[in-house]
Amino acid sequence: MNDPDRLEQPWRLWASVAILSVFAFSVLFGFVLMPVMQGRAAGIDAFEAICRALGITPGSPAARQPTTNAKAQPATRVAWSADLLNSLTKATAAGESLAGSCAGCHGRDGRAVEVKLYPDLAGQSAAAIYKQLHDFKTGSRPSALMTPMVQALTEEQMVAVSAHFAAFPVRPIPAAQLPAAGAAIEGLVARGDSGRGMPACNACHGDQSGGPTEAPRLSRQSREYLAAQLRAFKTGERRNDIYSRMRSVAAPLTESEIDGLALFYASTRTY
Amino acid sequence: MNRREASDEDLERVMREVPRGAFALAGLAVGALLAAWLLIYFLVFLPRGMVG
Amino acid sequence: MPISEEIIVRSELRWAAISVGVVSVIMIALIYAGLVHHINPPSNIERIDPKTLHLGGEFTEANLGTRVSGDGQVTSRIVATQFTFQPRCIVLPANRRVTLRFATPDVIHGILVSGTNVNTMIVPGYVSQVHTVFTRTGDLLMPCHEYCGLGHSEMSATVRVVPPDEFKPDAEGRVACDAR
Amino acid sequence: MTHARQLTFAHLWLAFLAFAVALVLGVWQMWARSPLPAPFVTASTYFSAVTAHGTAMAYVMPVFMIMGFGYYVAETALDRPLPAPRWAWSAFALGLAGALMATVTIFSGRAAVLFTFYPPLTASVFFYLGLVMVVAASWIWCVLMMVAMAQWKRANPGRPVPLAMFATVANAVMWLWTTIGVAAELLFQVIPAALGLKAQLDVGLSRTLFSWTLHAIVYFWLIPSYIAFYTMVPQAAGGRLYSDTMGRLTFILFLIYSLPVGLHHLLMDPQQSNAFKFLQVALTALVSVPTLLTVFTIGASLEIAGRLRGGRGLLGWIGALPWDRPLVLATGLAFLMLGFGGFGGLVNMSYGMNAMVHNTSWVTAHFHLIFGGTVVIMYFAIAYAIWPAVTGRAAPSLAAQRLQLWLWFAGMLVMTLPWHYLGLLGQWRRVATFNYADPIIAGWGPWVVVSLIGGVILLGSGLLFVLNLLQFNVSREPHAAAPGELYASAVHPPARVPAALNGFRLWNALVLVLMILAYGYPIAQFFVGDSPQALVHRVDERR
Repeated sequence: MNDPDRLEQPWRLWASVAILSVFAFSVLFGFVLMPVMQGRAAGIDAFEAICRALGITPGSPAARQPTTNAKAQPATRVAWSADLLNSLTKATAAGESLAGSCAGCHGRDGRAVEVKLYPDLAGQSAAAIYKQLHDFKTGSRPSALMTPMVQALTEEQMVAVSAHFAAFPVRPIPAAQLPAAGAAIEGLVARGDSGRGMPACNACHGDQSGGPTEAPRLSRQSREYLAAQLRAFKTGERRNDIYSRMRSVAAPLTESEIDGLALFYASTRTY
Repeated sequence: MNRREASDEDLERVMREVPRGAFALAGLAVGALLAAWLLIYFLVFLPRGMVG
Repeated sequence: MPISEEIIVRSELRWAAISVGVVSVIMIALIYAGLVHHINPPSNIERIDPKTLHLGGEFTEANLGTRVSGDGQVTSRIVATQFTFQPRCIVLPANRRVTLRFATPDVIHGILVSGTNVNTMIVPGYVSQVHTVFTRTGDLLMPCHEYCGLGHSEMSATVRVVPPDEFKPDAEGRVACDAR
Repeated sequence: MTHARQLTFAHLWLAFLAFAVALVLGVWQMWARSPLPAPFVTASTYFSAVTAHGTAMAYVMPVFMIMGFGYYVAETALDRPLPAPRWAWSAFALGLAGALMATVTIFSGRAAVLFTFYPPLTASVFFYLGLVMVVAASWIWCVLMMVAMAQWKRANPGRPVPLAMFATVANAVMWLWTTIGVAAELLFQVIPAALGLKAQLDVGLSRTLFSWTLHAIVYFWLIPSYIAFYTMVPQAAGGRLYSDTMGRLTFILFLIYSLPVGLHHLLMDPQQSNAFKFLQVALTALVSVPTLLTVFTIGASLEIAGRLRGGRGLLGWIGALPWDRPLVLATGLAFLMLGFGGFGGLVNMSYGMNAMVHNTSWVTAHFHLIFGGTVVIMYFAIAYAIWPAVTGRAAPSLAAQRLQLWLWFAGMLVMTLPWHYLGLLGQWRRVATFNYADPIIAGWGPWVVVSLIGGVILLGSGLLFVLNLLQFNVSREPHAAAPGELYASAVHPPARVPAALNGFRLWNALVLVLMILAYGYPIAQFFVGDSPQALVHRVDERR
């Protein structure tokens, strides 16, 4: 009785029996019986039902898969990839030589010559610049000015010019001392408005947001340019934002909020 | 606060009863648990309909 | 010595048998729900590349929302993205089998529809699919219930369940909230 | 003080400090979610606070509590000095440095990814490195616990390891298995992404790896409470442990069944299949067995105590128990909360039924009752029970300790019962604010306020707990009893036990088999074909 080996045997036996029986039960019901019987009711053959239960083929064993003949109608043709994002981090000589043709409006160092009309590119995220160039070119964001400009650019050239301007420092000081935007606007920036389903602007455009890849930085752009873009999103005139991320936010904004937000970002240092 | 060791006779005496009370208590608790689960299952879960 | 160890172990085993019985009742109830009501967790292992989701097929912007296909299947396609649903409102008929299909181009999201068993995670790389039948009509909440970034709290949509006779697809089989 | 006593003192204070901070943040978060206007709320502050609350409560507090308590048990239950105290202090320093690093990163707003990480969101790498350091510290502790038991067995051949130590080592072994999942996720996916070495990662895989950890971690937190139930509570109540064998078996069952069940956290996920979800749900159902065994065994042990104190009748022994003793009172309250929390958990794990409650306040209520209820109230009681031996002074006021425990119980129920109801109505988790203007959400408002009141009671109780421990410093009465008196003997103290109940070799083999069966294919599927990758979204981006 006190022989250790004999004391061990029942433990090993019962532990293994218990575990194997639970496993057998699960396989019988979860892998076979439930999917097969669900499949039979839904008109799916037993083999397919088991494949679906195991995740080898998509779909539920209990329902038909919906079909689609949808045609692609993308809002933008930009698709991010790890390689593309990586190449956008590298400023090259090619970018510098191409940038000459942009300097007439956006400045040699990425600071726009007429801020009310053209955005600053200095310090902008390279992904944001690239996305807009690409959209101008494909017509996702039609522009009488920009679409012809970028038509000749290749993929590599758009990457190079984006990386080039992104490397410049942001405009250092405001052009003129601007009034404060007020607490309500700052609330929209930091908290959003759950009543209107509006996330905080910071959720995408903040410095540490974890938001969409192509979200641009907004600080130091001119009030006029920012307000014009917000209005374009609000009216749907501009619609190259992926899955209406900006249109859905801009739509419920009031006119005075648009001006206030534009003022906020024009006069802020941090975002 | 008397923490003296129980004598063997005391222990033997109570062990004639134990675990009747524990059976009753644990049984009530687990019965209530199962009843509550079944209530949620029949009154909330199934009426909310199929998903899959 | 008080009663023997064997008696103690035997009463413990009897209790263990009762415990196994209790959880067996639960397992049987779950199998019943599976066999009779066809209730499964949503487990549609259907891969889709999140990086090109918006470029092709059923999840491009113009194809989202509710659509009735030629064979009468009602399917609603919804994209969850930082920090909105597209579309933000979908129309579905009551008392009829419907299928919801979700995908995301960016991070993890999730949805539930308040007061129903509709619930799924939305994981980048997969199409999440829920088949259900709505029984109550009215506007139901469909919030994002999984942390997806700083705008998560404001990410919400509406499921508008209408009586079957008010569910009127257009020529292409579409039904949208604002068209009603 | 011996080395082990000093270690216990340092570890527990660190644990309770993190706990107090997390408690304040928790109440503020409930306030933010309520219809009442709360200060400082922005998206960034809220989610940073949630990250800090979860990190402190799930990682820092329990890891240090368990380490500190383990050192105490190793010294007192084995009755020999702790091996390699220098290693133990190094582990403490490592864990402290890691906890501080993570804390600073969170509060600088660069880690708003919550304690469950949610890749492809990635925080600053210092957040993850800090947590890795905390976990690495606990690994050193695991090895020390196993060494202590091995040394004792060598010195006492053929004798059964004392139950408290056996259970502590069971927890150490389980924790080593448990952390494999999250360690793999962090080291191979998230940290390379945070460092910028990877621009994309497989989210399905990362969720599956995290689920490996996510259930067993709860048992890691829970086992010290069970150690108290089996070894300290029968003694405090003046009885005997009903069955030493069942105690061992329970801890073994936790070791083998708490691991291959993590997919029940992914029941609503699209990247795992019905079949494997069902398999793990069946295994999850079995995890309730050791818990139900404990309810019975501890019930019987307390029945012995109650009858020895003159209790009669089928249930009359309950009233005869010494409820004035904090450890006994805490046990009663812990079992009540375990009942509520276990009920919620049974609903959660119920396969398709999970759809009814997934990611609603129901789940929050469930794990607050299990962790905040059963686990933490026993941590309080353990601290009260060992503090006299650790500090060498007698408790100044048992009444204050009882009040604190009652407040904790009341607060927990007031907080979590409305959460269950709101969860069924569809109130979802992890949001900073609700739109109370919505007609459906407006009805939730009063219940949210009730739960906030519960949170305030919990905060009061937590602060009273810290105060009660500080009271030992002003107490002048020296503590007399030897620490060995903490542990109960069994009705039949085991003379010898089979090796299966005195070590973990057989059970480790079974865990391996079960993990291969339960997690083998669910993980392998991500290495078959073209598993989709998602782009990293950096929360600490500097432009």
